[in-house]
Amino acid sequence: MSHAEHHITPIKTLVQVIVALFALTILTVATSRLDLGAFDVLVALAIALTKGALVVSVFMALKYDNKVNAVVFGIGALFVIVFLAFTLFDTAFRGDLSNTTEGTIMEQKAAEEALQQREPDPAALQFNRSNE
Amino acid sequence: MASTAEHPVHLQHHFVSSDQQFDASKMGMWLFLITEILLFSGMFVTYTVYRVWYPEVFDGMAVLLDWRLGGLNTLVLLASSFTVALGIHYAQVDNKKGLVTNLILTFLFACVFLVVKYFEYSAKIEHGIVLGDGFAPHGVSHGVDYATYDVMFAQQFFSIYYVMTGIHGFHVLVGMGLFAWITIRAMKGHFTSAYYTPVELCGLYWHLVDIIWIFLFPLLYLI
Amino acid sequence: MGENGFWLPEASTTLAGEVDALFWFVFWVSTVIFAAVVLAKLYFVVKYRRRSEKDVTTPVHESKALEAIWIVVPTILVLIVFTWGFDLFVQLNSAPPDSYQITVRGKQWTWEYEYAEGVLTAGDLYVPVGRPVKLNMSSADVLHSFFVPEFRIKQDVLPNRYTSVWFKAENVGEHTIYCTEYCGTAHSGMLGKVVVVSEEDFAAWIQEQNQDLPPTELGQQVYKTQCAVCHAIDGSRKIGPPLNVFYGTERVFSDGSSTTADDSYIRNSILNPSSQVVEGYAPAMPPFSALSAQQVDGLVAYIKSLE
Amino acid sequence: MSQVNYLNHDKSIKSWLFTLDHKRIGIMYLVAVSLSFLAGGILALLVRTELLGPGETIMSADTYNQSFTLHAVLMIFAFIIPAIPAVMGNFVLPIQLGAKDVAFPRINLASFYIYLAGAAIALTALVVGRVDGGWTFYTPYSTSVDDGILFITAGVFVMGFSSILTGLNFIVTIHKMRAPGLTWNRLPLFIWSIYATSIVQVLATPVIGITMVLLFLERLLGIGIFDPALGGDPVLFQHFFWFYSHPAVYIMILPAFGIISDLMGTFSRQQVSGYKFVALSSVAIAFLGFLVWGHHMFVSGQSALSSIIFSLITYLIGIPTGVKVINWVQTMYKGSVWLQTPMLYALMFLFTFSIGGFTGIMLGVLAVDVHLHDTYFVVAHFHYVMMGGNVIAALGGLHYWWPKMTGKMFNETLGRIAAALVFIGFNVTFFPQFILGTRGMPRRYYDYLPEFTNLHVLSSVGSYILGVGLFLILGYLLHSLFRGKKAGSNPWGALTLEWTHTTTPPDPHNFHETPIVTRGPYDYHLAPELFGGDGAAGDGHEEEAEVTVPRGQATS
Repeated sequence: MSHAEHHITPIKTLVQVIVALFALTILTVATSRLDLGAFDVLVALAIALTKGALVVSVFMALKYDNKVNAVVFGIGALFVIVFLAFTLFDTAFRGDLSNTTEGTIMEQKAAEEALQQREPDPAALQFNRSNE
Repeated sequence: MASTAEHPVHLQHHFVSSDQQFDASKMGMWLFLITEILLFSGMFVTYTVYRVWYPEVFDGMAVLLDWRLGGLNTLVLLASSFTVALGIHYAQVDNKKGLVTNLILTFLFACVFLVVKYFEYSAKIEHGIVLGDGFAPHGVSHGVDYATYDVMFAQQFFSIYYVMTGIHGFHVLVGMGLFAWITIRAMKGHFTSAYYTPVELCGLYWHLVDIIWIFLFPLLYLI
Repeated sequence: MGENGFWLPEASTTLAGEVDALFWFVFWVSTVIFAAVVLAKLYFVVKYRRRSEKDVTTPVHESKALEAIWIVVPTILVLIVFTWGFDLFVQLNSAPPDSYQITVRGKQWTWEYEYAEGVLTAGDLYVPVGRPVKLNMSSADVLHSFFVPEFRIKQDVLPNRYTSVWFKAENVGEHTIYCTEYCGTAHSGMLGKVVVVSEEDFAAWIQEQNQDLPPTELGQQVYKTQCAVCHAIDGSRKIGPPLNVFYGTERVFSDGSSTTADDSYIRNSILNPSSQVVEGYAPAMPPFSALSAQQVDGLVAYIKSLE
Repeated sequence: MSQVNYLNHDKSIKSWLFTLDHKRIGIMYLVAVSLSFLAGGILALLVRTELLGPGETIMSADTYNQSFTLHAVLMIFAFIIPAIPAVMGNFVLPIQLGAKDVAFPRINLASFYIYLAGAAIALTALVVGRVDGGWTFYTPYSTSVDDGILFITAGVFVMGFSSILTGLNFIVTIHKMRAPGLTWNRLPLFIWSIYATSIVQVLATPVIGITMVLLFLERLLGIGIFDPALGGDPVLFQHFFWFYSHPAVYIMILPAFGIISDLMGTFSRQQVSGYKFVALSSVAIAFLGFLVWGHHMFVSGQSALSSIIFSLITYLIGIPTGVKVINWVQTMYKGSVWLQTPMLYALMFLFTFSIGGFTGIMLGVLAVDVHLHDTYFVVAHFHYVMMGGNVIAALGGLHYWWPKMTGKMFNETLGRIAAALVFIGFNVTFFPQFILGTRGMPRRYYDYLPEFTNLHVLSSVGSYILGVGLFLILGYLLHSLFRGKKAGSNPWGALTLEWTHTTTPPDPHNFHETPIVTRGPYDYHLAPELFGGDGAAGDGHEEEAEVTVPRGQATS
């Protein structure tokens, strides 16, 4: 029978994976309750990537599948990174040569208004990222 | 050329063998999945750009999303992924009952997910947190004064929230349609260990929907 | 056609000549390679044309050395071009710190300028010769792009964000400013002039701008800079109706209503144009709410004075 | 009594509309994209006529703006993207692979109807409102001007689906459906290029999908992501747009490379020089094409860092492309160059595309681009690549495969006259635009300064010559359907499977028996008897019997 060689994932493996996924979900909620500062994002992403990898490799059986499908998936993931990274080359470095202000006109206006009111609205001040 | 007598019913005329047909379908599905990933990538890029620009807003706004409900939905979707994987396992070992049960369970988990989503949406819409121009948070509930969240760029955050979860929810809806269809076919006994391609493909699709949520949950609700 | 033949217009800033040098380098290298490829092609077509249906060909063994040359030589060439272009690009984007700064606002379909001395004008940009000038630009509505071919400068102008461009004009003269980012009906009419004048003339011009003008003259000035793109004063039809024929007559609007054209009608048309669109015209005019009260009064006086 | 083929085995309308046969789907695509090309072409002629003089010539500014927008939207999304892959890819690819059909015939048919639906939705915009803002849809203009944008974005979104499905289908077909013996090293270069194209279609098109969704919501609800009035960023929109639209340029040009490779090989009766390089560089270009989108944005207000990175990578693409051109020229070396109409287009392509390529290098130079950006120089460059690249190659391919598709030969004399008209008309239209651009004439201008008049008139005159040439082609091709000489199974003496192993027009199932491939696609020295096939040769099967190389382990 031609399908004999299809990989059949044992139920035991599936159960192990779902337990791990549940545990990781609880872990990510737990770590987000702690204040880890800048690491918050990194930890959450690392956990999400682990969970995603588990689903892809075992539930979707990519680990046992034809290599070409893994390549397809890898290329897809790669181009998401390309899209993100190259867009950030711009958005994170705006105005690097032209010396114009980094913030937007709206932000500056909001900051000015907040200052003029003399009764500073904490929210508006907090969100003002113009140079000064 | 092989004679038609050797052709199983499911084998289309332009394929040489069942294996060729199965491999082709599966590769097609993987290609389709990466188009889905890239579709969502646009939203993830938007999210990242605005998060880098306005981190305080994103931190502040995430408070309005209930991590309990989000977490519950994460567990529900993970469970549904598990039942799909089990279903495929049962299809591979010719256990029709196991297959049908798990497909139905998956469908039910998807329903639960959408019901929870509905409560989340309506709780926000009630307080004027809507998609687009109508954005005007107001009212107080559970000790949260929504009006204080009417700050600059809050609208962007919620636009991203609604568009991402909305498109994701749409995929869940499509998935429910697919599972309804293959459940009926499974009940009719269409699938055996020799031919279960539709189950496999729907399963792949469903796992992807799950993976997208695995990323949406921490990005929107937690950090 | 200027010193550059018909390819490029005159180069009028300190950097424009350097940009041209790079342009010509790429141009000539490309032309030589292109000519070689075309000649080789024609030679092969003639030399190896089919003699008979029975022609027999044998495979050609490719020369690895040749293939390598075709990869290495162009790589070196483009790296030269890249580095050169990179260096100039950085210069084009880095205004000297002592630049004279002018605030520029693009809006459908004109350019407005605000000088440090408090002078506000539109349409024509007066700048002193031999002094670096930096324009800090933003848009009031959609994207525009500030382009002066003779200066080899161009920069998109965005709403809600500042972008900048700088130049140091070398000669006294006038050059056209174009908008090069599509911005609607009168995109092609969104022109202006950079008027490069001597330092003394520039100082005098600033002085003059600060004096009061009689309303009709002020109105004429505003008309030329703000309205002339879309409205003629010789009775001809442009994007909007002509201004010299209607005062005191009955105006029929696209919603069927009508009114007599008087002072307040003109005023309303300037500030709230979409409320009364003359029949047969598209509702293309944006509100000119940025005009000062004197400028609006001046325009009304000017339009009344037209025949 | 003529043999049974895909055209005559069932002639009912229904058998066409619901066909799963890749050849018939290809023909239906051919009709649909030709109509789009016709509509887009007429709009182009109207635009050129308006530009005969400054000021109003035949239409108002608003009509003009809508005309160029619609011209671009139709030409790009409804014509040039599907043109070669969906027409010739569909028709030729499975046969060249020795397959009976594409991997997913039903998806193939669906993609055709999705394409029609998308085009119809996009055109609804004309009825409902205006189509304004250019094909780039830059915000905030596009989201502020008119509701027509809702339909255009929805239409482009839907047509994108069609493109994705076509690409997906081809990738799987190429991977899984090759005939025995058809190794990757023996694939015709047309297949390689369609393969590369399909990768781009699958990877890039979803992004235009989400972009259109966001644009749609921006216009409908004001979500504030791209709208600066709400704090959004219009430059972010440009990143989204070009992440698709630059790779989309490769969707348009890569299949053209494939056709040219096949034509150069066939009509030079010689192996395509640097086969492996040409094949793999197509795939490399497809991937690198994703890393350069920002070179459309050097003056958009993006960071200088971005501009510099994008400029550098742009050159990396330029080099393999240039080497390909040299390879094509080199293919004629020691060949036997047969100047039939398809070959004329191939030679024309080498000329026009090279100009497009070199001007592309000029535009990639950061400081020079600042001057040339958004001027007629870009318009000319774009048309030299798109029309001088894609359309010229598509015409070459159409002439090349016309006998196979229809079973009829076109009139060779008229073919050559039309090719000359297209060549002259094309260059007279677009070359003056390079000069206009360097002199500072911006694009998308309804009106212009009097100093530009002469060059504009020249350009318009060129467009009329081009129009005459294209209509002549339409005329003699249609004429050949009814009066054309019957074509033999292999009139050009080509070596790929669609010429050597099937009848003309092909059998409904392509092959009576699965072909077994034993040589490369351009191994002419292994088949000297093939060349100079007679256009009026008889039944394909007899000829095939003579020319097929011995099949060692034939099917049994």
